[in-house]
Amino acid sequence: MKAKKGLSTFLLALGFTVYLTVNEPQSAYAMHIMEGFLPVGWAVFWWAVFIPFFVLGLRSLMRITKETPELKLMLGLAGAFTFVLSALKIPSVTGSSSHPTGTGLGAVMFGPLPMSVLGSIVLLFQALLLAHGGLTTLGANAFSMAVAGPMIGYTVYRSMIASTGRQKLSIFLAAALADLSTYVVTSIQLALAFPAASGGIAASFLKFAGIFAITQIPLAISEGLITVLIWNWLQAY
Amino acid sequence: MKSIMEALEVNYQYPGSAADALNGLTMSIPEGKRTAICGHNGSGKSTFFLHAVGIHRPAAGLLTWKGTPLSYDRKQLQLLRQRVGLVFQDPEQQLILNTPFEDISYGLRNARVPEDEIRVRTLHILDSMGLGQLADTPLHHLSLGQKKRVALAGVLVLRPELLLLDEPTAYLDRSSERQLLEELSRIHESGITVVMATHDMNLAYAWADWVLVMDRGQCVMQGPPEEVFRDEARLQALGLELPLLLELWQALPEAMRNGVAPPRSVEELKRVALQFHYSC
Amino acid sequence: MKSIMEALEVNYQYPGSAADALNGLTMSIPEGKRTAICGHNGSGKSTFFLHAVGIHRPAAGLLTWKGTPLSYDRKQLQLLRQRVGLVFQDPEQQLILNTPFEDISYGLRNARVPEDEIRVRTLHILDSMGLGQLADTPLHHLSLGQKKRVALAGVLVLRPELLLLDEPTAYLDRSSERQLLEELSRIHESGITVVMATHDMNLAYAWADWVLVMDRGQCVMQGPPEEVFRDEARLQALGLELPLLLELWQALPEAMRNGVAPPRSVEELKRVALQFHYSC
Amino acid sequence: MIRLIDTYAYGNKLRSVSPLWKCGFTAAMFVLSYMSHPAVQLLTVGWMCLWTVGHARIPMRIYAGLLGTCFIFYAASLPAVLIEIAPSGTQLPGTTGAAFSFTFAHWTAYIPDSGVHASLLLLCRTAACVSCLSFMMLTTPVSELLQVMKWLRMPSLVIELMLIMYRFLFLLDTAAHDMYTAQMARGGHSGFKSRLADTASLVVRLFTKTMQRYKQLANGLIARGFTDEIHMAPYRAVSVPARYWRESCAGIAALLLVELWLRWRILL
Repeated sequence: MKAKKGLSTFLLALGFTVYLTVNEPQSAYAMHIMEGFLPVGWAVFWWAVFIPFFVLGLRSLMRITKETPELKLMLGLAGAFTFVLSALKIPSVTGSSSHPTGTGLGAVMFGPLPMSVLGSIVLLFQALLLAHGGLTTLGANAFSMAVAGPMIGYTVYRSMIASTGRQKLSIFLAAALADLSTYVVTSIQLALAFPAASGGIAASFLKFAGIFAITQIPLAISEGLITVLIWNWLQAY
Repeated sequence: MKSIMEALEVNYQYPGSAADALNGLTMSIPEGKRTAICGHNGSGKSTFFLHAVGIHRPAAGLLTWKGTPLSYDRKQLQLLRQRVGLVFQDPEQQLILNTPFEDISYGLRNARVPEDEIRVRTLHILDSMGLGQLADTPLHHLSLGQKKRVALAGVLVLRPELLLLDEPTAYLDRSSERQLLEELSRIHESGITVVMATHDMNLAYAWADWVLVMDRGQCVMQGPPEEVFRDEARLQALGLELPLLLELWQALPEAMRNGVAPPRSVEELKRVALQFHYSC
Repeated sequence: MKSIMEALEVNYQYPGSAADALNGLTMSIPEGKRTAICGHNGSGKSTFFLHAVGIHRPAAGLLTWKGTPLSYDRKQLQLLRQRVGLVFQDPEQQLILNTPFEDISYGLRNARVPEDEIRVRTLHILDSMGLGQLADTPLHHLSLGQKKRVALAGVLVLRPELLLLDEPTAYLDRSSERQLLEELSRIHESGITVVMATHDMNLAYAWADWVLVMDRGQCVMQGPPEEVFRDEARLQALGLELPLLLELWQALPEAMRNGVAPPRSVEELKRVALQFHYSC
Repeated sequence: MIRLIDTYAYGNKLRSVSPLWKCGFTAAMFVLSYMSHPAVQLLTVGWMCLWTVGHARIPMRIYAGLLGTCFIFYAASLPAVLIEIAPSGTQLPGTTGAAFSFTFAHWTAYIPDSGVHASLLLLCRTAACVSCLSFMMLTTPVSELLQVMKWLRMPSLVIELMLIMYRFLFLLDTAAHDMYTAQMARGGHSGFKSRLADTASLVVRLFTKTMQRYKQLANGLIARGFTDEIHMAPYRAVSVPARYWRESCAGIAALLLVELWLRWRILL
């Protein structure tokens, strides 16, 4: 009993330490679900959900690269660019730095379907070269970051442009919401896999969102602001 | 000789690399001189420069500015980076904004100079470096030589006391090179200590009045150029070459060289040859 | 003199640019020689090279390969690109696969060479260029000089008849430069016509047996180096400089130079000086 | 930072062993890790460590550091897995004796035994899986993984995109890092506003550079005969030393036996 108490106190202390320093650049990558974390059923489920989007994206890319093969080179470079972007430290209101997802900008620039392919390859490279995320959890991570984020970003951008016509505001919201929704989806994925004993999935979602999505709000705002600045500059060229 | 910046037993390793980039580097930059730091790629020249502006912090040892150890708190660093200007080898790395005018004002804005003054100082430096015409040309329309001058102007506009240049003439054609060196002479005459890192021994020989040779993260030779380049065997052991001019000079008949200091430029050589011709 | 490739009144403009990149260029590359194309950045050297491999098509005028006008249909282009090898200034631009071994075989695979032969030829060229040790090292671990040699090997393995090199020594340190030039001499001796574009007049003077000078998209001077570099006034008007060696030579006393052809290398110069010394 | 794992992947002692074999081995170990009991999972961790540190000669310091960063995620999500929150006074589910509880304004936060238990099980499984993944990424370079993917009939477009991305990752990363350094040297990134602007301008510069690279690469490859596809070198089968075959088979068999024994005991 005593040992158990000691153990849980230790686990808790460990958790809180990381929780409080979650804005540090190193831990920013911790936002991808780690290797082996999801129960096997959920890991397979998210792969199954992700693959159709990947295939759709791939088919659209195959169409355009068949006509102009050089576009492959462009897409490859755009992917490398996205990788570097996702490894970049960005300023946050709290003073420390973290990484942007860059998916909002990517989705607006290249469209959401190509991003599902490029984004998932970026995630694979992050798993292989940086040990962030994992292979069994790649389906889940790719769904939240390469499918849900870009889709939401793109939809927000389109509908905002159509309804208000205010470019900057649309870009800001697209980028910020793409970033934020990525982590909301991550929280949902975790909540589904680890429902709380009291309150079930909903309670669990609140707990995970408290860790992975609430902390992301200032970063999502920063990413939105930066993306607006980037957009202005790109327009000026 | 007073030193403006000094490295004392500095060690540094890049993260993820096994080799030492600086390996007990002890080296002094004399104030008011034109110093050339020679050495291969990878001998630690650029790493030293990044230490000098406080971007890297020594793992062991320390750097001093006019005798005072560098402080790494935010305010002091900001001040140091105004006093020490670093011009990178590749202007593409350094130029950030869209036009020379905007880019040159970048450092001033970081230093919180009032906007009016920024404008005046930027225009002034553009003029004095002959970039006035190009002030609003997008940077990607400029030639490499012009970009290098913009990068230099962006550093000079902060009125540094020490100017560090990493391979300033690399990739330049001869006429741009000459223009840049003339600029550097003017800068030096205005009282700024100028240091360049280069692996071009011809350049170091023709330009510097103080030469430091680096190898594997250490300073292995130092002195005025006549002295350093006299030690041919040592230089060759380090894999460096003699300046062409000096090599040629040594190939000339003894009678001609007798009692004359080796020339530092083609013009000087011509003069010596002419004198010899008459005396013949 | 037989020409292997010729440009006749070629005009070309880059899309979105007002100035002509090539402006009625008429120029002939002599077969079997070592040709240097000199000129400033922007004089049209690289644009000509991109025409020579059929990537750009002239807006007016035409190019010929051994007297036959280039054809731009797919098959013929593929054939042309096997005959004419182009090595770009920046090796990152043309290296694509992960290791020297894989990358060098890339062009062979495009040319539909059988896999067995690909293997043999790739291993052979790796060996002959001293890259055997590096065959399986990833490209991003190589130094610039090594990457340049891999890029060259990737082109040579196709056994081109004409080898075009754009600024081959740019960014290289002196020892890598020397190594590369030795390689080029071997290649030339094996019967390949070698052409390099450079703005380094020292290099052109020391290496070429035929010099073409380009300016604003035209060929303005041509001939053997002794001849081209004799016209000092014209070169200066073009903003080009005399090779340092030649300048030094001209600084020497008349008595010493009398009746001797200007030296092409430091060694030659030393020899002349020594001879003079004895004859004195 | 992105060079660290990559450098070991090219320089380790198992580099010359067939990538296909290494991937197959890792895949088998993944399945075993997912399906087995905690005890077997912990044995797996030890055994994979032996392969990575012992056979492949990856320095222990690097290996430990790598596993450490992986577990930041585990530690970060621990509070959510451990702590249960329920209205005070209700019957707290899943607990016989809560090891820890805290009541605030009608809500009680507590750590049920089941939570501790679940998080320990999770720890064992993630540790086993992470050690399998790190074995693969520290011993097999990405370029060889691409060969394996080709062998597995991955669509060639995906492989080509990965190839180009991998080729230019390092280049663009260096460019971004150099620009960041230059901004710092010129007094940039001081204060929130300037950091936002500096980051944005860096991204824009990097983007224009990327597009320049694209044009250059297109010319470079066309000059080398590129028409529609980037042909990779064919997969070359490499033999696997008999010793590794023996050792891996014996190890997997032993782990399976332990697992079966555990299951059998539980059945009894």
